[in-house]
Amino acid sequence: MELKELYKEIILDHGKNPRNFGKCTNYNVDAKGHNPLCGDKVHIYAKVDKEKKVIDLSFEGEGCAISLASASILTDVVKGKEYSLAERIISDFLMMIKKNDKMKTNSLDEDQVTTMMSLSGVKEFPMRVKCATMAWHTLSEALKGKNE
Amino acid sequence: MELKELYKEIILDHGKNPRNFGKCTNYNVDAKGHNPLCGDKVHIYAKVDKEKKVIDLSFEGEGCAISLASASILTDVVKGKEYSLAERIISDFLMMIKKNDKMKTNSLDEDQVTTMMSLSGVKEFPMRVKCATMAWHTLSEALKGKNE
Amino acid sequence: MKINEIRNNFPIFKTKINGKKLVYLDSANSSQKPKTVIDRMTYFYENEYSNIGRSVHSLAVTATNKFEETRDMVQKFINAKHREEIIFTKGATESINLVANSFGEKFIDEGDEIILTELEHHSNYVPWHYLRKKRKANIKFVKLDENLQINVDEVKKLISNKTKIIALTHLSNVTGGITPLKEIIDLAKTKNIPVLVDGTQGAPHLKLDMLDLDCDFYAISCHKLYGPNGLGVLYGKKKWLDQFDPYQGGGGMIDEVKKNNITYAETPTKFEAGTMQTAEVVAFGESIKLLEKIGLKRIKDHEDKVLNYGLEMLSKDNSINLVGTPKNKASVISFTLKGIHPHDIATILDDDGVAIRAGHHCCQILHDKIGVPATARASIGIYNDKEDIDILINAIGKCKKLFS
Amino acid sequence: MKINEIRNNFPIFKTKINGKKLVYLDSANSSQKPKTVIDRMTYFYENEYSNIGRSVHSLAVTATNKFEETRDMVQKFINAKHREEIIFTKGATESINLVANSFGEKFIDEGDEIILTELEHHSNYVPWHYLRKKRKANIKFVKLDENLQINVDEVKKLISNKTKIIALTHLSNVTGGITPLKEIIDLAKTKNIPVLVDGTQGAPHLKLDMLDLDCDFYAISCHKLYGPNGLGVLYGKKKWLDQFDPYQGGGGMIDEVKKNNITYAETPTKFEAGTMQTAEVVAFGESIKLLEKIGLKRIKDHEDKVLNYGLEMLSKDNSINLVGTPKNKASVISFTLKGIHPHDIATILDDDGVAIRAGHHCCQILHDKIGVPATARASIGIYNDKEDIDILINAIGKCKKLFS
Ligand SMILES: Cc1ncc(COP(=O)(O)O)c(C=O)c1O
Ligand SMILES: Cc1ncc(COP(=O)(O)O)c(C=O)c1O
Repeated sequence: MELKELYKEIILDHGKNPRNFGKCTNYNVDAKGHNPLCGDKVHIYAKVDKEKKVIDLSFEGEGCAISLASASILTDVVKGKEYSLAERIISDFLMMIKKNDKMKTNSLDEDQVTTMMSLSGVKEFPMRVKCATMAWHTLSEALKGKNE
Repeated sequence: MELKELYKEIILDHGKNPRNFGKCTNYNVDAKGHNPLCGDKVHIYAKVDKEKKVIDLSFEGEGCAISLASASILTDVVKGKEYSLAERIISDFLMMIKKNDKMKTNSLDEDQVTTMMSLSGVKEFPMRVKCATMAWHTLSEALKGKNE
Repeated sequence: MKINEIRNNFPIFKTKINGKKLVYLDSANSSQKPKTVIDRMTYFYENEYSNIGRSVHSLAVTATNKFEETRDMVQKFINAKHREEIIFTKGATESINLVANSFGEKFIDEGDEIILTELEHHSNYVPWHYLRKKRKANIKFVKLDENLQINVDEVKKLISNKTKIIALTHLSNVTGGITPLKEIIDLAKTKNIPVLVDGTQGAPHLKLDMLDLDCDFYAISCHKLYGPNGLGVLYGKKKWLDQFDPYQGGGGMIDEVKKNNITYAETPTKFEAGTMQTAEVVAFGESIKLLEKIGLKRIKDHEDKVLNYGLEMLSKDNSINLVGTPKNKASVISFTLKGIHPHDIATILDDDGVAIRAGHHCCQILHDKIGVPATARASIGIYNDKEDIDILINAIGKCKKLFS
Repeated sequence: MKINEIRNNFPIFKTKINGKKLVYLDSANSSQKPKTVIDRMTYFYENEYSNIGRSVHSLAVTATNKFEETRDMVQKFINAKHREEIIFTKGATESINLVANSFGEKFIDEGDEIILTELEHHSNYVPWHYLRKKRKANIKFVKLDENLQINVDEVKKLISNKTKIIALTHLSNVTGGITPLKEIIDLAKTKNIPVLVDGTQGAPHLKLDMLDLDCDFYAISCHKLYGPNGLGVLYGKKKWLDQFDPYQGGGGMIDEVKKNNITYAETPTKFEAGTMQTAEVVAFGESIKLLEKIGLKRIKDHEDKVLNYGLEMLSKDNSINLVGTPKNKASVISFTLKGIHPHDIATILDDDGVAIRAGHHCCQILHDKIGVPATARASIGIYNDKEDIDILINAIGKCKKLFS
């Protein structure tokens, strides 16, 4: 386990300066995630339209660098996407973390894929996997609720 | 641990043909003992008079050879004795079993002392100590109730 | 592994008892431990020890992973649908107490009925007695047939629209009788009555398949399964466990704790309060490995051979009375000997290195029924063989001589 | 035994973590085990294993004797009046659940008050929360002073004529603060209110004397006392235990079992249902022997030196914030580091072989109070020394560099 694989520049940067932090204006979907073992919390806010598109996306939360970076990256990548694409991106991300899979591009630009891939180091730190996935699970639940 | 130290002739005899078995006539004190671990039971019956003497003494019970022999020997030895002497005999017996003490004669005849001593082998069989002492404890409790 | 080599895996058999070879016929009480289990525990304490689930340092990570691996192994071993259906407890006793408590709190009201059998161990009666007292519920006991066996018809007779749960043993620790569980569970299903199986004696001898058996709860003691003591398993269907309130409260089982309220984690976590028996859980994985390596079918076949030989030999002696003669049985033989109390038998047998148990075996209801306060019990594990039976028979002969 | 030789008794320190020496600063979570304890367990399983109290064969006799010897040792170790006041449980969590359950059933009614403190571990809150819900009782939390310490005056303020029990920790697992128990217990005595002490963290560091302390209940986890996991002790005054109904029901704790009623054994037996953790109990005797051999005073002196050195070194760095500054404290240092989350600290420290814990340490009420969801905690055991602190400080430096 190489520590630098976990704490990459890009993660430290997202952790220190999380993107899309706060409540986005006129959000109409929100959901909370919580890890009772360590107290990490995330609250996701999304503005979705009738065409099932995530127009705006943001989060608030407390947690370690990994969990903040992960939520930050999530909001960055999923904002502006349609539900179905958002769900594919989320599920690809979770598969990558769990099963060492390569990320599919899913019409994301290369930069975004690289950013998501930067969280892959967490695989070697099993106790930290939840930090990296909590926000993604939370958004997935929230969209599922809307999608039915 | 020598098995023959435990199952002496005299014990086998008392176990097979317990003395004073049944309810003695006109008993006015009785008390029950019970070992929940093995199910052994003893029920002591005594006829005592105003002079605090155990005029008659008998028992009923279910149990192993050791516990039957022990109750049988108890009734044999204590019958006819005054409370105070009975208590001394019981406490001497219990000390002998627990602490390897020699039995005092306590104005008992030598035969009776030998008979009581025959139960001393039980010391080497800790799980069987309760079998050898239950009846004695039970009578002691019963007399205590009367003595106050 | 050859059957006659199994014994070599158990270090205890090097121990001499009163100078004699140990003939251990008390596995229904607790089984001996193979070297792999003991060594795994030692290795864990010497190299890997840590508390699980709470710290993020390397030792804790390893410990947590190994702990959860055993949960997966147990799930596979008993063929449960979900890993969350496996809860680690202190023993079968705690497993049953947990269900009686959490099921009772939610589903048992005044006048409701709990069906047990006359064959139950105190562990599968006392916790229900608590409920009877707390909730003013009633307990009905299924009557045994003349072979001291549980019979589906007798269960049927007791079922009413007030029956809330049926709790019964898989394999009797006195008669060795195997309960016709499938029939009883099928019957219960038609009335929507959940069934708890006390599998303490079943698990070491019978192949388990929760999906097939379809019981609602199954309780196991690991120390009778060649595993460490102080550990048990409760299998429970997720649909029940999800509804249950937690049992013991403490660290690790919470979701959020505030001054005015507390919410709880999901199953199985909500039932595993406080520091768990990590070393024991990890080592129990080795018990499962051993059993699977030998194969449960081969174990049963082997034990049946020894059992039947034992039954044959004991039956020859008409001063011996066998307690219960169920047709379908395993491992356990209880008996009485004319004129000799079981405690005396046990002490005298011990002199020859033969370890059996004497008493009511925590089945006082059954002993009341048969009208004897105590019986002698020889029970067979994977390490026993016919020679053990020969030594037993010989030692019984000595008893009779001493008392003749 | 020289203090700097103690470490050699713990095999785990041969283990390398990420290629580095193990610096184990997580003893408040669970302590490591000395070789004598591990070996005793192994020896027991390999040579003496049997279930206790039930069989009369030689193995069972030995096991029972050794088991009960440990009870005597615990009695002496904590200076309890009667050996019957020592009950073996699964851990401090079960010990507290037992009291909350059995005391609550008998003595807590609607509107009654239970006094806890803001410092309590979830183990000493969740069981009382159950009672609050079941019995419609109220829980009041003693407010901590500015050092996050429990203060007798604040306890006094909460006592009313509805107060039925006070339950509080001996030593905080977050701040290391030592509760002024004598004063609080004296106060409670004047009002006839029983006091339960959560001694999980107290027992490993402080000399215990139940006769002197005069609390009503004291809960211990053996795995934090250099003993096996899965084992705990409940000390309870006989006058209470005699009045209590039993907790879990099962084998071994009964007096007589009939179809319509059950009576129970005396204490401690009535609280020890089912097969106990025999190997663990026997091996725990070795923990006590070790602690007594070294001497609790010397242990405290040694740990205090390491603790004070740690506090001094950490205080030099003003990006570090110490959580709680009780005057009277032992073993535990919790802290936060500006701009770096405790989980990140723990992961980064682990890379240097330093094992600490990050989180709310099962004290969410306390963390709510101080307004941070998680802290980092280094806790000191008998095997730690100043070099461990140096390595810790160095590793914290690395954290800061990585995040700078
Ligand atoms: C203060 C305190 N109380 C109670 C407990 C619970 O102990 P256990 O998990 O061993 O039951 C702990 C340990 O986590 C503790 O630190
Ligand atoms: C049939 C049966 N049920 C329950 C138990 C209780 O198991 P444990 O003591 O391991 O909790 C036993 C073992 O004594 C048993 O034989």
